[in-house]
Amino acid sequence: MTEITSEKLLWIYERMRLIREFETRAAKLFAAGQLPGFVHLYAGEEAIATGVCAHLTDRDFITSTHRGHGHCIAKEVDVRSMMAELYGKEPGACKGKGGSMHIADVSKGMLGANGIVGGGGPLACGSALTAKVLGTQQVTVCFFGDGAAEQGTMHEAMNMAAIWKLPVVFVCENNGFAESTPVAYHASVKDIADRATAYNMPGLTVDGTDIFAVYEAAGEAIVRARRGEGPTLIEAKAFRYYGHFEGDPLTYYTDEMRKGFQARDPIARFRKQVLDRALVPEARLNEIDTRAVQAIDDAVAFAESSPLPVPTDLLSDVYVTYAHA
Amino acid sequence: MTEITSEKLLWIYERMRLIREFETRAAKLFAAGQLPGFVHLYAGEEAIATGVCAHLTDRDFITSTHRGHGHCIAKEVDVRSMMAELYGKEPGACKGKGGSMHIADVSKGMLGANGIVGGGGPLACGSALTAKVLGTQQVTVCFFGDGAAEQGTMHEAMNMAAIWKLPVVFVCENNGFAESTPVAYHASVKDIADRATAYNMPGLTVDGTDIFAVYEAAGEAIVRARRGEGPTLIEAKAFRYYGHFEGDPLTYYTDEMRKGFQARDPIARFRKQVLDRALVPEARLNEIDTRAVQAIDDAVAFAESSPLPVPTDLLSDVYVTYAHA
Amino acid sequence: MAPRILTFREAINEGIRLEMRRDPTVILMGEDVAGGASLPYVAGKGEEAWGGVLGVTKGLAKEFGRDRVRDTPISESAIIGAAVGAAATGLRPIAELMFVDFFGVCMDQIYNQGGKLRYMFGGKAKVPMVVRTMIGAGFRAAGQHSGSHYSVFTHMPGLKTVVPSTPYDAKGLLIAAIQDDDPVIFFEHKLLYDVKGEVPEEYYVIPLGKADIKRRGKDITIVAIGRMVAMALEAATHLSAAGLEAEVIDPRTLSPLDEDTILESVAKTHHVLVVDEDNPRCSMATDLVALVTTKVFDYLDAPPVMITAPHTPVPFSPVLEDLYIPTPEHIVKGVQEMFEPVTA
Amino acid sequence: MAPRILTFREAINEGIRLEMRRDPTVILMGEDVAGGASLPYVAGKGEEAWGGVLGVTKGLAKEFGRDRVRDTPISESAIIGAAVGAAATGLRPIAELMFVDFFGVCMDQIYNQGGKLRYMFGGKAKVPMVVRTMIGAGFRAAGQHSGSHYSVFTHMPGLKTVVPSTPYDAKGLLIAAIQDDDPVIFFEHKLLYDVKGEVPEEYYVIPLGKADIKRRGKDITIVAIGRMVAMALEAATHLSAAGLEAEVIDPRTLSPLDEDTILESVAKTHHVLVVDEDNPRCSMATDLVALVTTKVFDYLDAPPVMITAPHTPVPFSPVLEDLYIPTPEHIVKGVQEMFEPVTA
Ligand SMILES: Cc1ncc(C[n+]2csc(CCOP(=O)(O)OP(=O)(O)O)c2C)c(N)n1
Ligand SMILES: Cc1ncc(C[n+]2csc(CCOP(=O)(O)OP(=O)(O)O)c2C)c(N)n1
Ligand SMILES: [Mg+2]
Ligand SMILES: [Mg+2]
Repeated sequence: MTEITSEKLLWIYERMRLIREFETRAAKLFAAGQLPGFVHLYAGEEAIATGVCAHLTDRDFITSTHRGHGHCIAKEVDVRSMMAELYGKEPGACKGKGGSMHIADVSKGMLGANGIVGGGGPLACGSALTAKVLGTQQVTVCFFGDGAAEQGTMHEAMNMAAIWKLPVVFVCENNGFAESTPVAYHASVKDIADRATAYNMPGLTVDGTDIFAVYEAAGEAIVRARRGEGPTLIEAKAFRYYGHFEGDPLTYYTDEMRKGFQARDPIARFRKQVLDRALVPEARLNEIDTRAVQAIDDAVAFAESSPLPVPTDLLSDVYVTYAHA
Repeated sequence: MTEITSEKLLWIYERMRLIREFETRAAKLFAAGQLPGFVHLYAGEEAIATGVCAHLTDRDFITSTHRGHGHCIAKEVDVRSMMAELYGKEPGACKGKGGSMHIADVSKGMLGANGIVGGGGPLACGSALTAKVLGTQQVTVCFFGDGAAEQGTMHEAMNMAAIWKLPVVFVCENNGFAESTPVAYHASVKDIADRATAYNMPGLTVDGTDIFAVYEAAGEAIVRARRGEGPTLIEAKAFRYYGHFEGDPLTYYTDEMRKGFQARDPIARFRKQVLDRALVPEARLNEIDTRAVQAIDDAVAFAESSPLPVPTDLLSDVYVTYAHA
Repeated sequence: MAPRILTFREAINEGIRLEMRRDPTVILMGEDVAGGASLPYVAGKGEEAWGGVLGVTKGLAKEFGRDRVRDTPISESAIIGAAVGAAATGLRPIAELMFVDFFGVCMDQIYNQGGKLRYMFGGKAKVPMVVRTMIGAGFRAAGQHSGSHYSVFTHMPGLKTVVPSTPYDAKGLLIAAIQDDDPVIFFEHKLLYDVKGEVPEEYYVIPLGKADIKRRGKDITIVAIGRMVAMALEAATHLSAAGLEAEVIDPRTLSPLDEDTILESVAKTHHVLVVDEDNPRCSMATDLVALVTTKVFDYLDAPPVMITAPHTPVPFSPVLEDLYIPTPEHIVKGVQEMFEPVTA
Repeated sequence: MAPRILTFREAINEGIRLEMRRDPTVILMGEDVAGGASLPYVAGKGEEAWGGVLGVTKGLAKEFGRDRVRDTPISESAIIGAAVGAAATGLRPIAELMFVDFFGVCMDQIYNQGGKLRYMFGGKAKVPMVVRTMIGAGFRAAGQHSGSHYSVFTHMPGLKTVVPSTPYDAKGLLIAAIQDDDPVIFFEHKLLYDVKGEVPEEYYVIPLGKADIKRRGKDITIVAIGRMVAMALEAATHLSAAGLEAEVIDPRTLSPLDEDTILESVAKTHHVLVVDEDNPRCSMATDLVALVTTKVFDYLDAPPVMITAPHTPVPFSPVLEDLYIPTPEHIVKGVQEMFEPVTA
């Protein structure tokens, strides 16, 4: 197993806890009518975004999905600006204009959540092309869902990345469902990673609730990409605790399924793994738990007290140089 | 090797010869300024369309490509109506409104050449769905090029056909090039058939200049489809004698390549194979040669003497029930 | 007898259901249109789970079975293309494009295959299919789930486009669309789904290409589309109080467009204002203004007015989104300025 | 000194070449834009084979290398999306969509990603990219290779749209488009490629959003787009002989549109006719008519006239295609009817 420094472990734990707190709070706020729109929560999949992004720096890029909060937090986007965005407030990451499904922070290499399933694949080829043409060592990670695997754009992106040996890591987050449709129905293969052979790239399936498995697989793929050896397809199998979006009655979940989720909870597993092996002191984890709650409390307070956009914001930012009336 | 009746062999030979004559004549007519527009010729690939369509009846369907003449002739579309279409004449298969790239005859199950690369994949799922829902035994063959294999629509179509076990046979005509771009550059896999595993369907690569190889592979796949066992991906490797379209200077061909093509000529191979094994009398083949020339002479004469569309044809056939001015 | 009241959502469901009962070649397919019906344990409950993302097709998989009501992968090109191919070979498919905003991943199959097949084949084929799709802002669904864009489809020869504004119209127009032998794009405004209205139980057809005069008036013609019809009617009430009687025309079908009803109205009122929730450039608003000004120019006593969304994507923040959508106030103001021009 | 004459094709090639020399972040990608440059035996000859399907980009791979001039697979979504992603992270890509008719397989990346990214990100990103694409009928290329459809892109907020009509304009506008910080769709009419005109050797920029008055006149304003500009100029010559002086305006950029130049002209001539090769519904033609009639209605002495293609796909047969395309005769007839209304 790859070595992980305790510093990195604590970073991962902190990010996972922040994600979980953020999502739990978002669910409550949505139920209370505080958050408008479509909100897709990442709880249950924390080990994927964090295990992958633990290998990246601010200069590396990620593309994301409609379920993007976890990717943002793993890429160290400020949770205050994220929460303000969910509220549609002016200091939001996107000035309140994007909302949950378009949350982005290019300065952190986070190229945006994306409302179009499969939309991020081609974009990932683009940021990777920039790195390749300019000869930087930047890597791009393209997160996409199991459902997105059936979208033609992902096929095109994987083929292009392969023939151009672009520094991309394709990470398929297989949470078992595309909305209410199970992966066993919508996918013609058992493991999405089996499709890697269709692009002559390495492919592997890992347990997406096991941070160590994700970390190791992503590490190798990212090193490979940085070396100029081209893309890899990693499928991480996990689950989502919440519905497809908030408001989903989740009629397609059974009690047994829910029990299975609890048993695989990525955060509980992480705690057990690191504590059993005494990799970090429990007190440090507990501190992080507390800080995560505080950070989200703070983010909510910030969002609530932040100003709304002003009417002229409607018409700005459509173009850089063409102010439209 | 699968048995082929001599009757079938003669049918195949006749269709191959008709295709070759049709294309040779079209090239000449184009060079002489007789044929307007984009004309993409199939010469060199005759064994694919004929070897596959030898298993089909009028009730079965095919979808085609921009390089569709061969598919039409293999599906027994009338060469007179085809030639008239190339001339843009009123008795053309499409009343002169479609031209080479849209030539079709739904009554023969030929669902149209297609100007959009990869456009036929989804359509093939559709005609196969009709057969499945209505419980007929009709099979659909989807012809597509090596270049089309990189188009997202083909990915979506193959996955859909697989999960629904649709009676489709996907036939990738790998002629080595997408326009001027070689398959070794545009495809991430060595054999397009390797992509079959990405859809959990059988996949195989055959020599597309060997009619017997094509016939056998297609036969099995079509039987499988008719039995309700789902799609197959067959890659048939061949070449095209002419340029991508007429007028292409073919700067990307070398003399060696051209020599290689001659050595693999599907019609010459067929003759040798059947005569060496005395499967049909040579005289019959020679008769067919003569008849093919006559049939194309006749088609050209027909096309040339046919009337042009009348001005009101511009506005008709846009809708079934909505006459637009 | 008390009138039978249904929501817009229920009216659409009923339209599909009646046609599927009547015609065994009608099938339905799209992402989650059954919704987990593919799960054995859900099917076991005797009901599908979702019936589409906003529940419009609930109950159909149960009645018609999974062969005719098909969940699909997230493969819009394959969904629409399969509908085109099926339509050309004997079925009457209803394909769902969940949000119109996704047209960019499948437009080729819609306009280049479905829309052109008949013409390119010289009239020797037909494509009797319907694409149902959700439109409209106001749901706080942000930049990629709130567009209207029926103009893009109306622009394309070979397609018919229908935008219903009431539950009654939705049912009758949808039945007409399914029976139609041409490809029809049927736009459902997501904010209308919960709107209620009278809908008779029986089977009825509202012909495509017939506008509906939703309110009679002599002073100005307001042409409004989809959800904007209600805005126009509300504005008309205010205007009436101020002494101006607006005639509100709902084209219902954008292609073909019932030009006569609109032109006759303008010839009578001498004024026209169009309300369109879509972006303004090359839009239905400009289409309607061009129709009126090229054909009955001499009847106009004032310049035509367009009330549309601005030339921006749909913003997420509710305060901004509310500014994006045309309102009755905008309409009233537009009309008033037409009658009492502001002097600068 | 004799004027320097280039074809429209050469002017575009030169525009790209000059920008690629000036700015190392400019790259070019698309199907066959090098054209067999990926073949070792072609590269060995020191020249790429094709330079695009109609030879527009010939020589660029040779000068700038295959890292900056990239052949691509037939994957339009990946091509455009890669351009968007590259533009947002530091390059200035020029992506080729071979024929505009193929927009249906990649429109999402154009309008929903490229066009909206900046707005959805609250202005915190920019997408400096160009999509070059071929338009136009007359090539006998039939129903799926002959469209124009710039209206669809002009409709979309966030995109800029440019349709040059002369070699001179093509070079200067293309350089401006590459330098622009927003996504620009650059429409090249395939029948213009062989048209010749004066093109100075040096580097020059024609700003986006500035119309060009291609001919001065006092009696009628003709607004014409792309290849239709030449048709309008030809018509103007005929009209002049008949005593009518037409002012011919080439908007050059459709979004942003130089409204002032058009409106000032109409305020002077009191008549407007628009010529658009695209289909008529929700088109640039209706956009221009709506602009004029909503903004300078009182200046108009006659109804505006639209000369467009019909609401049909482009037919293959040359005799039909020739009827599809607007001609100088149509324009002359339209103008004459405006001045001498036919009495029924
Ligand atoms: C092109 C497109 N089609 C459909 C949708 C609607 N949609 C949003 S999320 C979703 C399911 C996505 O499933 P998956 O990729 O597995 O991601 P998950 O939601 O499970 O994270 C669908 C169908 C969309 N946003 N974009
Ligand atoms: C969507 C789309 N992209 C690009 C084109 C232009 N084009 C026409 S044929 C062709 C090459 C096709 O290659 P392949 O699929 O191998 O077929 P072949 O011509 O070799 O038979 C291209 C790029 C097109 N018609 N449609
Ligand atoms: Mg999923
Ligand atoms: Mg090929």
